[in-house]
Amino acid sequence: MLIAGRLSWLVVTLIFSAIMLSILYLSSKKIYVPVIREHPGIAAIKDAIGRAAEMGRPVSYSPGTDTLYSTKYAADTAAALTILAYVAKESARMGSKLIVGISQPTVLPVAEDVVRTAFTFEGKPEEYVEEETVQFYSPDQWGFSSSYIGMMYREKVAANFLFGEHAAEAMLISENASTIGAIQVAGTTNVYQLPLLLVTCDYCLIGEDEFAAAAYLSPDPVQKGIIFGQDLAKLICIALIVIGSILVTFGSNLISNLLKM
Amino acid sequence: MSIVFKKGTSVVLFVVAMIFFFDYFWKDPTLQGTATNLNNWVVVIAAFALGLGAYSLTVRHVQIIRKRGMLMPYSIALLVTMFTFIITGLVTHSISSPEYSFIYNSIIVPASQALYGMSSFFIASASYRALRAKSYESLVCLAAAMFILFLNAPIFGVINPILPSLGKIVWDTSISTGMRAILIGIGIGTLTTGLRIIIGQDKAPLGGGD
Amino acid sequence: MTLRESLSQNYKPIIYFILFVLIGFPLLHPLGLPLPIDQDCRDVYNKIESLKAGDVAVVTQYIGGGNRAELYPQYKAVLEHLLRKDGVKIILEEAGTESPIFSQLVLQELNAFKRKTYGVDFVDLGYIPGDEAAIAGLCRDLHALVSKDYYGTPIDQIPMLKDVNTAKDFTIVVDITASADSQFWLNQAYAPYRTAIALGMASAKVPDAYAYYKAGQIFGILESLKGAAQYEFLTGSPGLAIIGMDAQSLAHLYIAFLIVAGNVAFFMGRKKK
Amino acid sequence: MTDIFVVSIAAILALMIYTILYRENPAFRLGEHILVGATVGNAVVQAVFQIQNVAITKFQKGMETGDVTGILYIIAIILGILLYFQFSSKYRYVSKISIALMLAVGLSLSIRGLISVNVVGQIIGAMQPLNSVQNIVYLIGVVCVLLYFVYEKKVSNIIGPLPKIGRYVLMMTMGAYFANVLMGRVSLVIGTLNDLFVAPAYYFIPIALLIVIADSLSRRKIAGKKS
Repeated sequence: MLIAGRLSWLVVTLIFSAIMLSILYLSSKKIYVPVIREHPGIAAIKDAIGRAAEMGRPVSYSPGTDTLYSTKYAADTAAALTILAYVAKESARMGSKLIVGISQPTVLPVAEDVVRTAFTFEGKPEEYVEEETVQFYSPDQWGFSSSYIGMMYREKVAANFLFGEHAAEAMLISENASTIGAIQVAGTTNVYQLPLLLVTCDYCLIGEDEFAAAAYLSPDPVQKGIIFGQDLAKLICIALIVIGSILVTFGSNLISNLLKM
Repeated sequence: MSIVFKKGTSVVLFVVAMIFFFDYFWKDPTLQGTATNLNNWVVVIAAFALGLGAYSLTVRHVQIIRKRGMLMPYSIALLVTMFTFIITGLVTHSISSPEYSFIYNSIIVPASQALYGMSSFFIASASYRALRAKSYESLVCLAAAMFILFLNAPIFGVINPILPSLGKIVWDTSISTGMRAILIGIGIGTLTTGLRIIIGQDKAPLGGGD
Repeated sequence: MTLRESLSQNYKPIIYFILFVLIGFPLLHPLGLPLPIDQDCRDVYNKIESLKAGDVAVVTQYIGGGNRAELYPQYKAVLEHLLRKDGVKIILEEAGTESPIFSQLVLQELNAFKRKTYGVDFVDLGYIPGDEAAIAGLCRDLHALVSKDYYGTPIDQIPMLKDVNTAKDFTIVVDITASADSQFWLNQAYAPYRTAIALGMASAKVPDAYAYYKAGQIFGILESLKGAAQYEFLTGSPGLAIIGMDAQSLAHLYIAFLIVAGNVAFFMGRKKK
Repeated sequence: MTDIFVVSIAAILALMIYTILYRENPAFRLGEHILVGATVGNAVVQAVFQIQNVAITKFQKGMETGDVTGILYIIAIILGILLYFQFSSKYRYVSKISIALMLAVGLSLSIRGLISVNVVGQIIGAMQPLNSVQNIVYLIGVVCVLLYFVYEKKVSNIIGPLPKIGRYVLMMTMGAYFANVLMGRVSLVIGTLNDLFVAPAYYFIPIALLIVIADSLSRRKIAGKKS
């Protein structure tokens, strides 16, 4: 039996998924390959790693303080791990030392694998030091942030990346990193921390920018097509809002009633 | 053997996701029961994962102590505190026993509160360092911040009653506009990322290549 | 290295130290800066002031270590006001595992057990696990969900709860929280039963609450420490929040000054170049 | 007596943590390591209880009463143990089954919640009658910010300058939120200071300040000699 009030969810999810998957199919068959603009955040990441390599100082990365199974930020953590793969590859290629600080134990094995694989891929498996390249701190946000800050000071990091979900500790980490003089690129979907990161970091991926950046980093260029699906879904939302507002002005609650079904 | 597990991983990812999707809109006791079970299991698996973390942390600090590095005394302090907590917890067999509450309240509570509160100091330095009118965009950002300060602190209303009402206007117009759009975007982005992982296009969140 | 050079490189500790003094000083020597009252706070006060004997007020909270400084003064101020109203029945409920400690603390600090009779004028239901499901249960059938109060007394033996069954019987609900459970009360109590709800929020969540207030779904908001201070002022029992407000005012003034100073330094630096 | 002890330890620890505002130093380092040890220890204790009181107890009860839900907890325990294949470079793929399960649960629950709350809920919330200037401005604002997040080149060419407006709206929202956080965070400092302004805790404040001042003076001297 269909649960009341969930029909709209089902329809929206189905339509959006169908759009995204069909665009993906079209682009993988080379029938229609959308042109996606390179995200400025990705260039910012590259520049920061390059500068760290020039200065001979390490790069630090945090994939967030939430778990893989978080009911709100799972995708955020996943995107952070995809971006970690890129950062690991770039820093191995450019020859700067990478330190990954981990808060959640469930993220630890994945992050270790990601970095190990990336280093092997770049032909530098010896650069990966067990328990040293990927460091576990504490599942508690304050335990984690104090350790991360301490690490940044002691290692004198030149670039710091904060992706994934960060709660109130984000500001602590980013402002301390700026004291050290590190270039920072951050991204989160936690809307309460976004303003703080936007002000304190050199470059900030706002909300879905992070997801788009993760998709953009797929090794196979045609698969970036899914980002266009994301755009189309957004355009549908805009259409719904505009039509809905016009209808409401004339006294009809049609759209909002449909969405409440 | 390995191929079974590798295929199994993708199957688990897809099937479990489908169970949760169907459970959301379709009322069925078996489905609901399965979803609840899976959800409960995940918490147990995560509890096991902590062993990995604690192991990694212990190994790193034991290495530091072995090498007699600069951080040796601190690593000793870390391990001692960690084992004090573990032993107290396991011996008293409760996290609400007086002994456990004592160490919890005298170490974790004040240190966490101190760190949390410290962010107000960082807001101060960030306001000085980063809220600068380098472009029109940052000018808008800075002006909005200023007006909200006028709104929130009673003293500005005393200086000039217009200041808080200006703040109120900025507040009313800005606060839900931008956030609403960001939230919609995040919802759609989550779907994109989720789909990419569930259909097996993005393998990094599982640990990368084979 | 001259003093000037070292200052321009290492200015942060000075900024921090001044802020530390500005926050610390008013705590030791309250300045008594004036405090205008917001309408959403006055609405909460007026509604509670208008309660009559026999009305039921549910005060629920999700106070924990991190948000204690903001929310606890609100909780205390609201309860102080409710305890003054004769014949109003107060039901306390907690949504977080740590929260019951704060209910016990506030009852002790307000001397509630001597001023009123437990079980007749007020009751503490304790922590009810289950998030939205728990609130739904509480609103649908209180007696079915809760069997014992915080002290282990069976609910059926508590006289004041005899006629209280569903959210229809709650005259007002005051939810003091920093988490999403304010939304739960709107879904479970306001939507089906039109129970009057007020929210006491931590500052990060005030925007959410404000949207509900504008839509008329809640009758008032206590906005962070500011709301608590205003409420203390309205009830005429000054406490921690009012003293804290002096520190707030100075801190905000200081930040505004820093923003201006930062920009002056920026433009001066550019001119030199 | 124990009260004085707790207050003192708490005050010293809080002050040690606060010294990071001055610079990274041994006091902060000690506080940092103690906090990490304590929080990890705390997490381990809770995890042990989780496994013991939830998984194992329910499994045992299930075995006694034949309750399937209880018996099935054995799967969770096995999956948890599988995680430890992480240590073997040869059989590491085994642990990925458990990770896939966690990820699948997290992602599907996020999609469930975020599509209904963030997308559907916010669209409903955004629809307001266009009968006042404020509401019209509001609608334009929401649409422009949404358009700011468009990445496809052809679409961006069509919508022209709208994303730029969106960017300005976004910056305004961010500035407003940034300033709004301040009040909450200052309240927390007030909380900490209230704990510090209690005997015997306040004796430690001047001591801490003196140490910091002495250190900064000595560092200036060293720096002066070097230059």
